[in-house]
Amino acid sequence: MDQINIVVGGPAGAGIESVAHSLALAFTREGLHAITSSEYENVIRGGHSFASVHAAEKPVQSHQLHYDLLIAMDKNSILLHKDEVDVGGAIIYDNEKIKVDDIEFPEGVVIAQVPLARLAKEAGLALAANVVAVGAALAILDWKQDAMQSVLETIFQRKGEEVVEINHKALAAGFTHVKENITHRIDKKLQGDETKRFLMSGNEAITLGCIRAGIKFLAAYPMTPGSTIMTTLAKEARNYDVVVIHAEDEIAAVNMAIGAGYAGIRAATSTSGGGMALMSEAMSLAGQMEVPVVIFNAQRPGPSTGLPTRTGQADLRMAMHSGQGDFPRLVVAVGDHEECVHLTAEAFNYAEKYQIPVILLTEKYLADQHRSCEFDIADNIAINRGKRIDHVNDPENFKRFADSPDGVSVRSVPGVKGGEHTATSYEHTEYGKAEEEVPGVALMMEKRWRKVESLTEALPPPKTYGEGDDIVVIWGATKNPALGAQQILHDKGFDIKILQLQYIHPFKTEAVLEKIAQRRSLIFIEGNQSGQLEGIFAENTGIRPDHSIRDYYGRPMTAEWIAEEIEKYLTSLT
Amino acid sequence: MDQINIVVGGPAGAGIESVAHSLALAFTREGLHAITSSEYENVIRGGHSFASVHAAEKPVQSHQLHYDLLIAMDKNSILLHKDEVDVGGAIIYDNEKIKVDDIEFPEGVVIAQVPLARLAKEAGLALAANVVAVGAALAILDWKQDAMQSVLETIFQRKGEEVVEINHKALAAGFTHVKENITHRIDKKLQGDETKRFLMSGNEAITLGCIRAGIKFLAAYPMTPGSTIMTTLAKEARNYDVVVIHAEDEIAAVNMAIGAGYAGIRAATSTSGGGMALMSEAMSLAGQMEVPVVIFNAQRPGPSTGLPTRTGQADLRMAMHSGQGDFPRLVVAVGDHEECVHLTAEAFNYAEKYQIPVILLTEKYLADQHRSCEFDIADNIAINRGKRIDHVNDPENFKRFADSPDGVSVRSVPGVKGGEHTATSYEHTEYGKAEEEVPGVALMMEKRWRKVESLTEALPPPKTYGEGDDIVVIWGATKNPALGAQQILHDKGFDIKILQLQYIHPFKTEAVLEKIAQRRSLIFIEGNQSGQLEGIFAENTGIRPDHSIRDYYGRPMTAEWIAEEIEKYLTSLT
Amino acid sequence: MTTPETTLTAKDFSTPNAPSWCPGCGDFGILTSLKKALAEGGYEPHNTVVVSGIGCGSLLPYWVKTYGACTLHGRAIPFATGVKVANHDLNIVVNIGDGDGLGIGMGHFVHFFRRNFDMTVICDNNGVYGLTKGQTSPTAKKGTKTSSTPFGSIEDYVNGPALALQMGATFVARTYSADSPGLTEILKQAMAHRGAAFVDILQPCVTFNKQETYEFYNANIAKNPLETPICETRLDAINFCLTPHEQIPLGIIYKEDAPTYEDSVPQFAKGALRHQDITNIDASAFMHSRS
Amino acid sequence: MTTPETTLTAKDFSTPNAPSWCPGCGDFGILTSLKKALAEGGYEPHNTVVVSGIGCGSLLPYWVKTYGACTLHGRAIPFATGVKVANHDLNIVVNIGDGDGLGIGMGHFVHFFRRNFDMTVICDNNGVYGLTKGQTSPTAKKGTKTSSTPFGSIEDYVNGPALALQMGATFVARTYSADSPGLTEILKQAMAHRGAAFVDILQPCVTFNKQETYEFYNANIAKNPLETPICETRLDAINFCLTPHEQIPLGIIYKEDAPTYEDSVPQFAKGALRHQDITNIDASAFMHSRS
Ligand SMILES: Cc1ncc(C[n+]2csc(CCOP(=O)(O)OP(=O)(O)O)c2C)c(N)n1
Ligand SMILES: Cc1ncc(C[n+]2csc(CCOP(=O)(O)OP(=O)(O)O)c2C)c(N)n1
Ligand code: SF4
Ligand code: SF4
Ligand SMILES: [Mg+2]
Ligand SMILES: [Mg+2]
Repeated sequence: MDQINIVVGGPAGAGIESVAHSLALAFTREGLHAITSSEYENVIRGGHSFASVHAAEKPVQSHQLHYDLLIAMDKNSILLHKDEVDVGGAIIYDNEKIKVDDIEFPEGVVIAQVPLARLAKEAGLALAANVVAVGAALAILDWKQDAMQSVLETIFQRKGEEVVEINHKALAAGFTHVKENITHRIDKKLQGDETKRFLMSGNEAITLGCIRAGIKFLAAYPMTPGSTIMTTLAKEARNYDVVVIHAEDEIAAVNMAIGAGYAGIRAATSTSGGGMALMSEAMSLAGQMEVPVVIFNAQRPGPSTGLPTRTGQADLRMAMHSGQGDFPRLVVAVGDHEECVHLTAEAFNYAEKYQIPVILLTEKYLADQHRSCEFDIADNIAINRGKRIDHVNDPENFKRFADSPDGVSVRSVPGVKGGEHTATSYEHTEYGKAEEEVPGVALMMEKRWRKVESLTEALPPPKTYGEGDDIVVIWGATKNPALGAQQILHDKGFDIKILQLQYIHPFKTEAVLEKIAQRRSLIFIEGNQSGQLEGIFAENTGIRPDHSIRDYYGRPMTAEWIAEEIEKYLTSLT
Repeated sequence: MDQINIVVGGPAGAGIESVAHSLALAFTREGLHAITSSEYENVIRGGHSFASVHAAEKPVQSHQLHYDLLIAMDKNSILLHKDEVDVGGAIIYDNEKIKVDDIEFPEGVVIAQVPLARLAKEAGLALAANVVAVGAALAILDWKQDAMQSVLETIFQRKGEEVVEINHKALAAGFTHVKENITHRIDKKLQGDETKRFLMSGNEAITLGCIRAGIKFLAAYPMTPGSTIMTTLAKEARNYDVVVIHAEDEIAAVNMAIGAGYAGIRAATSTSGGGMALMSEAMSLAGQMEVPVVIFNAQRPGPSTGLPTRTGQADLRMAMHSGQGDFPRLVVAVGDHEECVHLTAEAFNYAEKYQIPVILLTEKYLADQHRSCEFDIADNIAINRGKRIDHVNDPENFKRFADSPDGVSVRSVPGVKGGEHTATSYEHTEYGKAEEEVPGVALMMEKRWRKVESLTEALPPPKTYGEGDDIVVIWGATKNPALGAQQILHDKGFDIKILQLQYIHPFKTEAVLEKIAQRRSLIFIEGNQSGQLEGIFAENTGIRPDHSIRDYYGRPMTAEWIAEEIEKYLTSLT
Repeated sequence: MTTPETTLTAKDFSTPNAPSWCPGCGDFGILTSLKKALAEGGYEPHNTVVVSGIGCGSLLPYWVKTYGACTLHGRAIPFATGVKVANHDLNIVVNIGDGDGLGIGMGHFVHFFRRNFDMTVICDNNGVYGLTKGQTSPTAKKGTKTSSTPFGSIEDYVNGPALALQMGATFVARTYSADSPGLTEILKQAMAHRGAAFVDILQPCVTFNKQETYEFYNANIAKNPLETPICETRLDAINFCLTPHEQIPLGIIYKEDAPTYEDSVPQFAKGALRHQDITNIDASAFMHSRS
Repeated sequence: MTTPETTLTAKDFSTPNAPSWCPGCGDFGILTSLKKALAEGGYEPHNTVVVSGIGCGSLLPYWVKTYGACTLHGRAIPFATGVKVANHDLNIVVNIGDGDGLGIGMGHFVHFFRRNFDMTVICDNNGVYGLTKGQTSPTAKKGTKTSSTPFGSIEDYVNGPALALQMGATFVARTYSADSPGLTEILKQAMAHRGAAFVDILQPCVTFNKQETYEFYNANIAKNPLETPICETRLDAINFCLTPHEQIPLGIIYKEDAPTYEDSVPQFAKGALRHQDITNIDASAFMHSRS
């Protein structure tokens, strides 16, 4: 499949991500499928960041680390990315700003010198050098300016006609400069279709899932890369009658959400690992009080502050075991944009149906990755609010925590007459009063535990993709790179079966065992050091992997790398 | 082995625990070995609490729930405990206060009517009814008053001669009343030896371990049953030059301790489950910064506030997985008083040697249990402060986080010239500066992980007791009841081997496998609902238990109950 | 607030179980007055929520026949804030302890009053950590000796009313658990007040606080009339709270009409969020704006 | 504090790496003045510890050649307190952000000043959460629009100096990152002060705060002489801070000599705890008292 791959590099603050975003949006408008991927440092300006856009006629599986085109906004970017440009590709840079005498360019790559800064200034805005670069890029790709012009309109319209005008000029300047001075073209012959699509990031997809699920309250405290769930929803607050509170800390945020859940609305909080660590005690509260709440954790690499702007998958065990004591909870991990929407909506359903805390794990790679999406992505979402009542028949005998076969009791919320009760973090009776005696304690402990059983039963079986005797187990955003790897391996004659665990805790042991019953080898790919999913797998099935692939350096895995690693292992088997 | 078993019951605030404590101290002074066990509700006054004393010529393994003597300070206590009195035993109660017409007493038990309140008032202090009861108890046991008189002196001397006098009178009044009015005697023919011993609770033993380990700072926030570590050490602060701060919350407490650890003193914090949940984020900080810190968690049953005054073992997984990301830490669980002292001291050693957070788990049963201890209990404690330096030879090149074969780097602390560096929660270089590039990240991630390997290597193998093909795996304070059960089972012809895991995480897989290599069955006993240790065991060994015994109702297991459960299972095998 | 169909009495707010506090505990007085104030204020059990943290006083929700929640130590305020967001028609009383609300919960206490949600925070101020057996609380005077500070506390005490005032509380009062009429009246006014109210209740802990006993308070309090607040401006009120007085002044220290948080959020204007239909929300605008 | 053998200059407190702040960020001024104040105050690198939380400003320890710690968001104060306990001879500067110290870290901030440990807390007050891309901070004025409050914040802002004063801070000042001499002098005085000092530093965030810019501050500050504090009593100082002023007053607002926490703990009298020998502690008294 032909695919356009562009990378833009430069210091933070130079508009790197907006170049990638606007290109992706332009490709989307032209009926192509685009994704982005970005890497930035923990600084607000300076340092080195880069973002890539990948576009094709069919959905793009995952990003890659070699490109047709490098847009270098500084010298460092040339040095760091020049060898990632494929033969036949090009490097755009500002020849009036960057001296390249000491740089050895790779062979077979065209050096496109474009005076970005000067052209931008001439267009009327020094800051628009990145727009000039986009114009140059389009010309080298032998592409038209139309879609990008409309994208610039969308982006800058709220700043007024004049700003739009200047940006259009900057775009044209870059475009024309290449047309007039550079002959080389990268011709990918991609043809978009007629379907209208839209572009959103993983965190926007989660926000969309929240909106469709009927969220009414999000309380959160900023933490990269989780913050954009809060900020995206905050902007939509008045459109969807949602209240968003930037709380004083994560402990307040999660307790606010739990209070709201207790009082009958769908509420959530979003954060990253350090923030979720602070929510530990409250998770146990929700477990004991049987209050629905959804916690989003966009993972980044730890330990501790770690690598705040990078990606990782090392908070799975924490999600499962934070909070004192044993209590039912659900841990879900999303693999792509569509799952961000749907599993988010399901998270709210499970939270309310089982009256439990649900932790949804995403990760920086997916959280920030933009993707062209179909407009039906948020269709087929059913709302299930569980055992709620708005009228209590026998108030004297209303047992909020009544024992029941599935462990779930009928729930009244403040405002419902006759349903008054105390929800308490202490062990309690079916009525919600303090209980310390063994039979009463046993009744409640076992009632709650029955929810683990009924929930496990209700969860869908794990997903598999493809067939093969070598089974590759993955979770989270490794999904797309792994699917890409599957294709690469297939082309090389290796057929693997991918097993993706979305609902990880509680563990649906029987269903998992069924999926791996026939196998030659079991391979785990994880974005953490200790092999967290491996441990969980072994704990529940007694089966340890035959081979482990782990990447915990903060960068997303590529399909190529995964394919290579798996091929190495499979080759060693034979 | 002959053993005296006394239970005293009554409302909170009636001096129940002090009766048990003073009897245990008196027996200790007479050269016997005593233990106590207590149960109380989450109220300050009223409700039902009870405490028992068990004394014998040899160390008492564990408490039991049947007694020679019941001292009932209210009617409820008669009702709740009368059937726990063995034939030949006696029940002491205040016949002028409690009407017993509607009570059916068990047969073969003597009813000792003692006007406790009146005699106390006559002695000069209405509050001393419990002392009168103690006097009565001693008389029924055909015991002397001497030791108890000296105990009362010890307890009341700081209140003045007069108070001691009154208590002596109250004691004598109960004693004489029985001598004169009740003929029945419980004659256990116990003879103490000449060895001097002392009486301390599990939490006092941890405090003793802290003192011997050279603790200089404890920052804590009260939480039952962890508070007594703080309060015991606070009292000793000036004797051992320790600073104790009652912090504003657990987050402050643990971060204060980590700051102190960074600055070179041995520091700790003590709490229970909910408090430890709040320390989650800071654990990861200590892991990333490589700062030694010790966290004591005296477990009580959750989830959430749960049963604040009861016992349980459900915080093991939380201790292992709290805090974002993967980082080295050590989780230790103590089984008895001697381990409270020694493993506490070792906790500080491991924390400093490996520059990691160490979590020491105890539980309410052990935390509050008093036991007669030998004066050599705190001998043989070696201090190992790890790789510290007080002089830096080459300041320009001082790498605080230098890579090394065992993952441990040489450590300088503020005040040491030339050792200046930044300790940071971000990923960093060997010098402690921010690091985001893959090779640098890999270096540090792998350096730290090497500590897991070297630590695992260094940990002692798990303990076993006895020999047998049926192996019973336990952790924490189940130790003594399990040892008691072993004896009971042996007497019935079943020989079991007990495997106690003290150092649970990291898991010393090879050593564990060796200990269970030869077996017929593997039985786990745990004080939690989900089988946390079972899961850890399976995760690491791939082996799941043949039988699980779990008690999560908040009460300590007895040797009898464990023996019964194991016997049932073993019988089912044959 | 809907008006109750029939007039309720304090009894209608009682639960069958008896409180487990120590005999003589000041918390009994708070419970009694709260039930009275709820009845006299015309509130109904199902439209009232009493949210507490963890502590002796925080057991109170068990014994009030309304909706209630015993949450986490220090977290009553954020939990209650969530309840308010879900249904801002409810009458919400947040019952904090001095350790609970001003120790571990301090961050929430401070930030809460910046928002001016229409809720009433009452503090069982007994100078000790009662439920954990008497350690020093943040409101205990410097030098207090307890098991956690056996050589005397080194910290200055926290002045709850002054702090609430500085952070923007729009109703601040101090009262005494044994002054039943005063306490009841203040609770009524606090609940009727539109905005964030703080009521500091001097509450003798008969078991652990041997300084601030009934005798002490009876001899050292000065009641002010409850018709008008003692101070007219916030700054005066802060000064009043921070200035030492011969006798501890009781009464309504300050009161102010100001827009509530709810007033500033148009999402609330359509009625309680919890009544909104969520079955089929049309999110196409969200998607279109990204196309 | 030991006197340095040779006189050091600000350069001796510099590290080779260049700060990663945005060009023009107010944090540069704070870094420069701090290094100068350390040199001029006669402190030595190895006896100084700069402890920060997480935020833009909190990256500062990386670029001061002393001992340093970038801890957790909001937890610099308790961490630093532990450092002080370990070695109270150290000069400890705690660098908090307004989100860090007055948002998530509020509980610690408040309780810290009740203790009067001899430490200096400085706040990079820029009205935003810089490092997480510009959300509303607790010191942002009501109505502030950022990505977390796109319709304007509803909370009243937090007045750090007033709060520190109310909680017992014994040295409180406000200064401006671009007023290098004033900032340096205040930092020197704050570090020299025996007790808990708080220095609020107005710090322009050139990237995210488009209100409180250099232009704004340059036009709206009023410097007071630094020889004597502006206010003579704590109450006056609180009033001063809470009263609106035409121009934002800079200077030392209040200062007081009072016993420090360390003064009240005899364990410290024998010297820094970290120098005590712990190899063979005799605990027999502990055991004997229980026999
Ligand atoms: C996170 C956490 N830390 C500690 C505790 C233990 N705890 C329970 S109540 C309490 C103090 C109660 O004091 P206060 O709030 O003043 O209420 P009072 O009992 O005096 O009414 C503490 C520390 C807890 N439950 N949770
Ligand atoms: C527990 C936790 N929550 C959230 C974050 C994310 N975070 C990092 S810096 C920051 C805010 C910084 O604001 P401020 O303290 O004002 O410092 P500034 O960047 O403005 O200097 C936040 C929320 C974190 N690191 N840890
Ligand atoms: S301990 Fe004090 S506050 Fe708690 S119930 Fe008893 S008297 Fe009341
Ligand atoms: S974002 Fe603001 S505070 Fe952060 S470095 Fe840039 S200018 Fe400074
Ligand atoms: Mg209290
Ligand atoms: Mg800031």
